[in-house]
Amino acid sequence: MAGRPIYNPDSFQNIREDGKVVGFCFEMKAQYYRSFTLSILRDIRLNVDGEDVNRDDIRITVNGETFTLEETRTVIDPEYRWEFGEYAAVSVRKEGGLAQGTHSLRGMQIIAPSYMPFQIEAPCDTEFEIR
Amino acid sequence: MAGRPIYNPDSFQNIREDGKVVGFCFEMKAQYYRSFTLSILRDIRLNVDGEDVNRDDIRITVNGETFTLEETRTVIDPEYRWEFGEYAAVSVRKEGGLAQGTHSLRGMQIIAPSYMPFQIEAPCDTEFEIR
Amino acid sequence: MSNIKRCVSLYSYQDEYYLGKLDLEGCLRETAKTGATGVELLAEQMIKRFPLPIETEEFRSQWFDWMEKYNLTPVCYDAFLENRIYDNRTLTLREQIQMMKRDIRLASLLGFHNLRTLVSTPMDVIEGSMDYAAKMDVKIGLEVHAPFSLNSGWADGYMEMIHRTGTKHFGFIPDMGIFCKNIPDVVREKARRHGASEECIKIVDDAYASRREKGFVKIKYDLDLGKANMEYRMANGMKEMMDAVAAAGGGPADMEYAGTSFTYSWSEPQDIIDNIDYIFHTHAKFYNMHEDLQETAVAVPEVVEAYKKAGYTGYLSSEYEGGEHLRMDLDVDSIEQVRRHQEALKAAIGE
Amino acid sequence: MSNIKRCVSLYSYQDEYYLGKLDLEGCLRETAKTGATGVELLAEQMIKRFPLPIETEEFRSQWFDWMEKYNLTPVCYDAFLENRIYDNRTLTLREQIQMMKRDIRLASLLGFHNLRTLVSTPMDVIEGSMDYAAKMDVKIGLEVHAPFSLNSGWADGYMEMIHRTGTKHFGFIPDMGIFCKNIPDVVREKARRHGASEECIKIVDDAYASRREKGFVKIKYDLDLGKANMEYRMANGMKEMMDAVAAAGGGPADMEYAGTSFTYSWSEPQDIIDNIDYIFHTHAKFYNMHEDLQETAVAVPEVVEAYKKAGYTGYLSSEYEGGEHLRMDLDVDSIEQVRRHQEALKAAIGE
Ligand SMILES: [Mn+2]
Ligand SMILES: [Mn+2]
Repeated sequence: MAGRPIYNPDSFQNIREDGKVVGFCFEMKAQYYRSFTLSILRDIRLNVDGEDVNRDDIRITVNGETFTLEETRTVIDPEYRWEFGEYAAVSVRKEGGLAQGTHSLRGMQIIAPSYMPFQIEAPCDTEFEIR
Repeated sequence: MAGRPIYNPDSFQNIREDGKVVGFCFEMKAQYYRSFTLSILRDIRLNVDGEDVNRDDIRITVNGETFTLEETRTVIDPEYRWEFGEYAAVSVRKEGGLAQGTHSLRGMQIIAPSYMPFQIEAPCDTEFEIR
Repeated sequence: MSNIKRCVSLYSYQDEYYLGKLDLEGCLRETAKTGATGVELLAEQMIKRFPLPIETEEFRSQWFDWMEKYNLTPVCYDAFLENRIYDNRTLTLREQIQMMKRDIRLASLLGFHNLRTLVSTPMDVIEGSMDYAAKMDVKIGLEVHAPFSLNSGWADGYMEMIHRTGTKHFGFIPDMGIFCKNIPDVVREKARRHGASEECIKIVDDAYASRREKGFVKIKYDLDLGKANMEYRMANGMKEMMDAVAAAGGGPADMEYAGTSFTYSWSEPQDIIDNIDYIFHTHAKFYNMHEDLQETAVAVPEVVEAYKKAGYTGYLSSEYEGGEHLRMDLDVDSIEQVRRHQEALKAAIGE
Repeated sequence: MSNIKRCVSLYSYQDEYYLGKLDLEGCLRETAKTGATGVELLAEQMIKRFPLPIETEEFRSQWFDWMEKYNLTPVCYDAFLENRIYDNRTLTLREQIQMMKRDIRLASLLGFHNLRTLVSTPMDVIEGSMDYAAKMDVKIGLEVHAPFSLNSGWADGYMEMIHRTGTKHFGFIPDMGIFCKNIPDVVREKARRHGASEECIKIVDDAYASRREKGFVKIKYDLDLGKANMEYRMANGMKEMMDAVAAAGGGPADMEYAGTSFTYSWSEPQDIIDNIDYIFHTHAKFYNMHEDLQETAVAVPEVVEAYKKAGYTGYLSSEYEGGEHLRMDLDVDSIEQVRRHQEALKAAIGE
């Protein structure tokens, strides 16, 4: 076995709005041992095919609600905890989306549980396919 | 009568810490018709004797707890509402404080009740005495 | 004989409360003295550490003791949906519905069966709370506050929802500020104290009279209230009026008077009769009651007459809003103002 | 005969839960299968929309049905005081006490009489919650987790508070990770898989052995946990060891192994006997149980012996923490690990 899965391999896809491709998205699980409020998700860093994704272009969707990483700072409602073992959808605004074929993703989840003297950085690297 | 009082006239004083004067403070009432969480207090602007006070030097104390204006952004706890008709203490970090004598204060409270299409700016000007 | 009842919104006593002359019980005592039997509360105004006390048996028992002592009925709870409580986002629909349900529950805990909500409350939030409101026996009333009005494109959106859902737990709370024959005299007097010229005042007053005569162009439904309000002002001739004031050499006090004039409006009292099935409660807004019991701006007798014709059996709730035009320069006597207003209501109702 | 009882912390099953192989009931079922009679819960791990369900009759009735069905007793509720829930400030003392009381109440609602709190919990928050804990019949236990230890300057601060207040509702929850004879084999194996050299591994293992032999310099009490931890590491020879690893050409895997080695520590089992009056509950931390029921790092028999000598009547709660060293590369079988650990505890207790 190649280790515990982080990403939903079937989830990688471009996002279409009004017939135009405006970005791409995927589902991932939080790399911590419990759920947490989005307010302590201090960052998601993404690098696709060697190129850093702009933080402002990233959205996270939990329980049907989509937030920018700036907005998550005040999200403490139980409805929007990133549940342990559950996928959250991460989307990236990018005109034209990604080309068909294989891509490499270097991801990092950064959370700050209050009792830790430092932030926890969980690297989440993968290859994925856009069909 | 000269209008409804906003400031506690007896509250203006310099602040001493470890034998040194590190700033000044006073008490004022919120100029709205109900209490509100400090999170919607979007700004306090102060100009003393013609000089603008740096926003970072301002603190507000409610129910025994002191916050910077950056910190108030996430203060929604009922313990720290600025109660209608109650004084909050406003303090300003300023080495040496203010000289004895009369000073003029141009103040502005800015709050953003969610149902208003604009922020409410309440001018609060006064003269005061440091003894 | 009419079954219209009288209520006082404790909002009216805000100046005395601010100064520490009245506390919550004091406001209830003054309410009772006017002969009103209903009370309307802004919990966030007079209950400290909101909402914690309402969650306690101790406060609630005190509250109901007061109701009994002063022979008052809890009539309307004024809620403020603080859906932008953080400066970095608007609360999600679920968060807003949860806040609305909290307020419904708090209202119910204090014995209120009406909850006032503001025009900024998204329709989805109202719909999402209606079942809960029904369960808690609380009616959500949307305040129809100037410059909004009944019988308008804005109100039609809500009417559609009422008919589509068949709800009995959502309706309107007209604020009588929508029945201003002219700009309140306290506003005009304030402008004079602050240096407005008679010429400019006349331009503004004439423009109001002309709007009233031609009929106000009504405000549209728009989630962007600022935009809707600006369009409303422009459609009602604000620019022309401001230009005339400027041409007449208007200074800050003139400009303020001119701008403020657009926060008052006139609707036909017939609107009450047309919509009576959806009116559960009423803010009897007023600005200045003279010793002879005349309100010079709000058409009290005409509007009460419409309520009587319509067979209204709810409360008219005195909501004094003149203090804000006095308190910068003068003393405010809300207690006397409310007393006079209640007398005027009593006479108009014909008790 | 000993009265020591056995418990499982559901934390142990996190890998199966993450993969969807076990849900909350599944974890309880597996716990029961091991012969344990107690259960320890991280509500924020396995109760979705925390804390909402705990506030509902429906969930609580389900929970107690499960307790009966699987013959389990709620033993310890693991709380996380999220006092930096916003990134722009630390919650005020009152906000923190309120959060602590919330957790105490939630624990109590689910039948727990012990609540685990973390070393980052300010003393004032504990003191401010103690009366409420007493009222709710919940004991607050401070987890003594490596690199902290009993019989230390750090623990003395809490002892002073216990004696000053005379509280019976605050004490310690030792985590057996403080009784590591050496670095867990799963950690060493991971380092090897990731390319660590035998030479560097030996440097790190020898350094650990030397610390154990000389006795660990204990960590101090400091509100700045990061600072206290760094001082602790330096006082225990981290720099010298890191230099040696670097001199031996250590790469990332070697460096990681070296750094990680400071998260394990050794205390004398006598510490348990000395502090037994203040120990209500215990995390029986383990990293890898072999088929022959040997844990190569944690001194299970020696520590259990100390508990027996001390006359402990609480629970030893299996807390499996080996999965994190496997899951990047290998399958994790927490169910089998916990089963073996419970067998080992049973044998050590002498049931
Ligand atoms: Mn009103
Ligand atoms: Mn532990």
